[in-house]
Amino acid sequence: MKHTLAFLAAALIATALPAQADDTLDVVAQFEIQSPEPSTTGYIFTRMGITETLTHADPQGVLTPGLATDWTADGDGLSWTFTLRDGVRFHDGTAMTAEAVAAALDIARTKPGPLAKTPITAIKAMDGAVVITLSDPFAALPAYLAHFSAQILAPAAYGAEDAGVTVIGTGPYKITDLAPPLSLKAEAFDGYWGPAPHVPNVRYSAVSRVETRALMAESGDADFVFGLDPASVARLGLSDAVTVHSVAIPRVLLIKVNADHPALSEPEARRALSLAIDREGIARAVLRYPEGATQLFPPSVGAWHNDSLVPLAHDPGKAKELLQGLGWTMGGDGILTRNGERFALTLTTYPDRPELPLVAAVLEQQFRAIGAELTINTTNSSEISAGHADGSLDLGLIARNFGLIPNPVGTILSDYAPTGDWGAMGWQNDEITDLARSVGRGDGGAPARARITEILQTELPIIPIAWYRQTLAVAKGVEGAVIDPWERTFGLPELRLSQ
Amino acid sequence: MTDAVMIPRRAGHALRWTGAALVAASLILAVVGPLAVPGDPLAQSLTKALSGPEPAAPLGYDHLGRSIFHRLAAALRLSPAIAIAAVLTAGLAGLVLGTWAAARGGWTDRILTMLADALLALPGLLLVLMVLAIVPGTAPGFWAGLSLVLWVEFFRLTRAATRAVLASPAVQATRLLGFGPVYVFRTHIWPEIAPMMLTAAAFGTATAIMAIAALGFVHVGMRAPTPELGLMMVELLPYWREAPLALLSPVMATFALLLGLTLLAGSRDT
Amino acid sequence: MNTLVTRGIQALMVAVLIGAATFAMMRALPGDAAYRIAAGRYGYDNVDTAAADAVRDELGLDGPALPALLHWLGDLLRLDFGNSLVSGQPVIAEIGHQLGASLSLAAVAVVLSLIMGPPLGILAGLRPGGLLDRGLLVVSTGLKAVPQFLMALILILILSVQFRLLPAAGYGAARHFILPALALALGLAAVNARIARDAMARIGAMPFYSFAQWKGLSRRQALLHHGLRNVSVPLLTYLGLQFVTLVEGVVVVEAIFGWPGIGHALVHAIFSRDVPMVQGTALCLGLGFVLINTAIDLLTARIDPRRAA
Amino acid sequence: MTLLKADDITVAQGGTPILHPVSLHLEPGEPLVILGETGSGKSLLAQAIMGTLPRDLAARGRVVLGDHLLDAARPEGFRPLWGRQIAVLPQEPWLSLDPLMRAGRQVTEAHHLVRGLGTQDARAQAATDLDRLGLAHADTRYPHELSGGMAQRVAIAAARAGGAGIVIADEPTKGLDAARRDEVADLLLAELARGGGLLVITHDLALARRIGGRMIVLRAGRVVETGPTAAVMAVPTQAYTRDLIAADPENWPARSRRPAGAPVLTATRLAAGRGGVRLFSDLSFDLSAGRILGVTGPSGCGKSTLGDVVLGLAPPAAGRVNRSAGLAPTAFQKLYQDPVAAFPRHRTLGRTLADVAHRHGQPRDRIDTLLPRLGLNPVLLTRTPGGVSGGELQRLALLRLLLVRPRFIFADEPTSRLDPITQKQVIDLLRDTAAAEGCAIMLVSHDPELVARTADHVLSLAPAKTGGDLSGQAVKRAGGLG
Repeated sequence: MKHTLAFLAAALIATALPAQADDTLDVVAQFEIQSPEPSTTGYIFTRMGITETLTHADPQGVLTPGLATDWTADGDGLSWTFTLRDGVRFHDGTAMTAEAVAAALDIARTKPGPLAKTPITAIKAMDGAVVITLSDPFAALPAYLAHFSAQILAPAAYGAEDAGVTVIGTGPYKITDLAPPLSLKAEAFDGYWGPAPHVPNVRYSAVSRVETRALMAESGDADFVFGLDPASVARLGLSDAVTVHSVAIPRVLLIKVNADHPALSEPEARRALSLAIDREGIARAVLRYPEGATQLFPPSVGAWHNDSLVPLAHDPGKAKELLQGLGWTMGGDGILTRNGERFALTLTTYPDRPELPLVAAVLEQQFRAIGAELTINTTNSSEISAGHADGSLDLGLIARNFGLIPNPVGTILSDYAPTGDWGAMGWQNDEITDLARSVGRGDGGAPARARITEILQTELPIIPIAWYRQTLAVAKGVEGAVIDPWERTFGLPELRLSQ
Repeated sequence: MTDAVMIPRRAGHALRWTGAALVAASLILAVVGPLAVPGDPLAQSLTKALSGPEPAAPLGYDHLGRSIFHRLAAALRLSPAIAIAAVLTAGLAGLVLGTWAAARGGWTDRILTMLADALLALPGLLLVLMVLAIVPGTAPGFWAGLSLVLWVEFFRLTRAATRAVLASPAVQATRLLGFGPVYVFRTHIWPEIAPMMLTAAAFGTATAIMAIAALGFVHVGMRAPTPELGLMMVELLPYWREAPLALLSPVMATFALLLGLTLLAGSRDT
Repeated sequence: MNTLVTRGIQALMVAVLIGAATFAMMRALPGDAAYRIAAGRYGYDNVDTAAADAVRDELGLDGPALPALLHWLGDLLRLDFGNSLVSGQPVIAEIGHQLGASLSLAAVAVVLSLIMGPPLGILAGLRPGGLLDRGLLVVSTGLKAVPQFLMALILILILSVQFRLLPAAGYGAARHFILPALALALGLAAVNARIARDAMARIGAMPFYSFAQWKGLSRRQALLHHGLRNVSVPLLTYLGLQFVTLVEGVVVVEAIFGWPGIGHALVHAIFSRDVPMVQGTALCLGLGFVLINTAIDLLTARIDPRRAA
Repeated sequence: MTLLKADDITVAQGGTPILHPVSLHLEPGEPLVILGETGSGKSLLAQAIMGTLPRDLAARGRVVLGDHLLDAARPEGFRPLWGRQIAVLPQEPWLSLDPLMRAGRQVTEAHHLVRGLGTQDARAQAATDLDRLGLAHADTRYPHELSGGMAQRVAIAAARAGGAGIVIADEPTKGLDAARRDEVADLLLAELARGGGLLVITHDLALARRIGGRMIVLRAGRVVETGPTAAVMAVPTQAYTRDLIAADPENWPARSRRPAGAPVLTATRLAAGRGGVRLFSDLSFDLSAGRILGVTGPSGCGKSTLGDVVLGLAPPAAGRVNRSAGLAPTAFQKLYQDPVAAFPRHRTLGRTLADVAHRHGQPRDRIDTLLPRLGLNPVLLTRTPGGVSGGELQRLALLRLLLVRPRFIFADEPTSRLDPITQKQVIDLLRDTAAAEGCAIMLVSHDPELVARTADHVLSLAPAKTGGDLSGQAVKRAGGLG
């Protein structure tokens, strides 16, 4: 009886130590694979190089040819023609025809996502090209088609009610095993139209806990770890087994302000709150970034970054003066009151991004220093848009991604012209709405952009805190890793395994 | 399960006394600590982030420059307070329902037992998670969830012991001598149950503290700024190489408190 | 035969309890379910009121509670668990996939704990109060005081980060089993050892054990022919009860090691208000408990005839 | 030639001797009986000879067994003899069989592992052994499905399977009723007739008389008297032995009839069953103050159920019990077989008695007056039930009843667990109580001798037959054997 137990143990241990396959690249990130449906999980497939869009974007945000070689708009900008690349095959071997592309875009348009907000009226397939007609001119259309929800799948990929059932894309990698929610395996697609990838097999696993991802990078279990928390960036930087990449991206850590709230309706009040924030301290101690945000748009957003703006400063004294000017007087418990109303607000944030609750805790102390009481409500991310819809939100600490569409105008239109779930709230400024629409149509130029950023900097419907940097830890044997600031691709085809 | 058989009395006592000493030590740290070294568990100083111990903060600072000593003291007040509150409610409910089920028998007993068995079949964490989803991250949420989980244990213990006692000749003789149910409870049932209650209570408190910490560790427990053992551990885990003491203090405090409670509960475990 | 009847009732009660609890939970939750599900589907970058409205129409989330509960119980009887609100996949498929991972982890953990725990416990129980017995008491009490997540944390820091022996997380190869299973098994082994030790000490003191030796059997023969079989009964019964602590451990350890198990899915389902998923998973865990305990009841009844009477 | 010779066997606990030097020898064909009350050290003597003393006791002395020379101080040396030279028949054999193994297999196992027979031969040999003991049908039964007597015979077969010559029987009649006692004696004598030696340790005088051979009487760890059993029992030389022999119910004087007082209760056409088995039916009797009704019969015949029915603790299947008018409900009390289980474990006896006195408005000093009457030392009141002897606790239970001035006491096997002398004291006390307090007593016992010499009327119940209708014998006059 006793011997059998010992034998069992030995057998178990023996099977547990096979060598790790070395021709597979292990990619780890926090995004969970919901289902083969492009509108919910498409961003993973584009990042892993399994599916592609008509247009791509280079690191500076300039659109480059993807499945469409070039695109032109006719005179009045109401109809765009995208000429398709020929000789492109889907993973199931079928050729990519204009009809397939039109059908894919039509399906994408009916589902929640950026395309639904564009003034598209019809998409028609011609021979070797696709024509899209608009209800009124929209210069950013090609940028919208670079969004992951506009990825092109084979007709066989869609099941009942156009729900995605299998992922049949055109990308350099073909899925061999899709196991939602946590893992996906793919191998190089020999029939790919572009240059063949160097790494034969890739495996994606979703690890939601940032500590675990950092440990996997450190212990060498993952070759390509995307999205690290500040502390691990510092720790992994020291270890020689891993190289850490960090690049500024068009995502901004900001406070969404409800201007309808009595305490926040005056711009001076919002400016006071902004002055209370020690952006350098937060950036260096909490986020481990070189410097905090001086305005809404980071330099990485190119044209929208306006150097002439007066940078946001940290001056608690001036903040108190501004608030006294608005009639707030210091109460017994160190909190300001005005005609019976205490200066008490709720800051809503979400734990999906690990740094948000940390910054919330810091903001609570820094606002208390100027007499504002903050209670932190860390909950589900949807509470921000729910709070916006029913007006119950006071302050929301969010990480707004301006790179959803390679051209930030899309996000500006949805956030500030005039308000948006993740943008301004209870704040009316007609001038900014007209300017944004003109830039959207393509006729507004640099002066319009400069005026928009100037309004945002003075009116402060949202209070920027820090510009995000995307972090990536790559194992020693992997070369050629480049972070895409627009978070559209992991750049797997360009990677090379040295060992 | 009978009590530890064959553990000589001396060793049994020695273990329980060490257990009591450990629990007392952590409670003293929790209550007297902040009086001896005044400080605010929430006050931050970003410049002092992760720096070593100094007189104002005997255990150094965490990643937001908050004194770990004071956060630990606050955590050692918060978790045990919720745990003890939950154990008291659960104990009371279990005791009353257990005795009632054993005394009444028949349908009352059958229904209560079925309910208890059904609850027993569900993992405690699931129940606590469900209650927490309704009252997210607040102490009453934990208290309600944990009470719902812990009462089953007390109910089963009380019911089994009371049924055995009520069937004994001693109770039959007492009833023949004309004594009422209150006297029967006071002389026969309570002396039999009391020692078990202490053991189950100590064990329940340990389980409750573990549950709160586990939920904190997977980010679904207490909310960010409030100091809580599990949350402190998970926050300080990434800074393991930069400030090992920072991570070690909550780990050691949790281990000491739980070891104390487990020793206090004696080696009886159902 | 009455074990089957009582376990059947328990299973029914578990189903009704889960149905009622999840419905009470879903109806009483703060925040709008449609928003939560939209966040679950589209992620924090793309969730907005339009997405939430689309979800609300698609799933018809409003509507009275009672008919929905009866509807669910009806489906349950037809073993149709419905589809997950977040991923749209049938719940049965989702659970099937996740259950495989969790069960294999739980099985390895149980086997490891049975290899480590009971043999030591029995040896200690043969000489109560001896050196091994006192040592086992200290070690098992110590291990019992370490919550599973802390055990996982310590194992990761030592075995995978410091000495790079084992993967810190991930799923797939057999190497990924060792750390999570060990984190679970140590706690279980500590308790198993105690149970085995107490049972062995109690049986060692029983008249039939000494009579077996007075008949002429050696200590080893007495242990093999009479000791082990008698110890197995309390041990098996306790294993059934341990299923719950095992599941709790799996929920926490999966979250830490990034395992695609049922525990991990359950935590997500609760916080993204995925009602069918929560019900399906909870039911699966509850009925799993009842199933395992029924099997153990039947097994112990075969070993110990007094129980069957 | 002598089978076994033990010289100056002594047993000490932490230095204090609890068994003073005893020497004995066992001759083939001649049984040796060691007689003594609980605590006399008789079991310790046997355990010292077998080498099975608990670890905290130290033994000294030499044991010669065939060509083996053994030192009692080192019990390990005795282990090879177990089963091969010495066969031990333990107390309460139904607890000494592995509950999870069938009876037959436990005998086969001894043949196979100890005697070294092949599995087939061992099974065959076991079958013949059991058949010889009349247990052919019990082969596949589990221990809990065997009666006390059957379990004992399986234990004997298992113990002898190893080929041991000497049989040591430790309290073989404990927990068995009187009817089984003679069967046990015949069983042991039959085993002796097959050769080897027999050593019997008991406090049961009737068993000793039937076994015969030589006898050693022990008291408080010292030998009081030795000699042939018949001679010692007929003409005991020592005072203690005389009391011991006198305590055997067979030697009790017949009871003179008491005048009947007022009727306390009448039972008409009573019938009751348990678990579908009809125990007794249409029993009618009445009980009057000062009289004792004896109820006897084999174990399981429903004696205790009858008492519970009369007390109203259990519902009768048919018939009625009418209590005489004007009697308080607490006038009907019960005395239990195991007094320890009838008292709250954690409270001192003094407090329990005080509660009862307080409850019934009895003056505090009534307890102090009753103590000497029942021969109890007041210091006992400060102890808990666990810290008092069986006899003392039964008398305290009686005291507790007297506090409520009972009119009827149902004594359920009150003395079956006591030693002969203590048993006699308790029975005498019961008789005096009936007379002094003028209350009726229903005495239940499996020992017909005891009931015949104590009760005014004797009611003997036949063994329960499954399903068969069973009419109770008419009430017999005292004096006739039950």
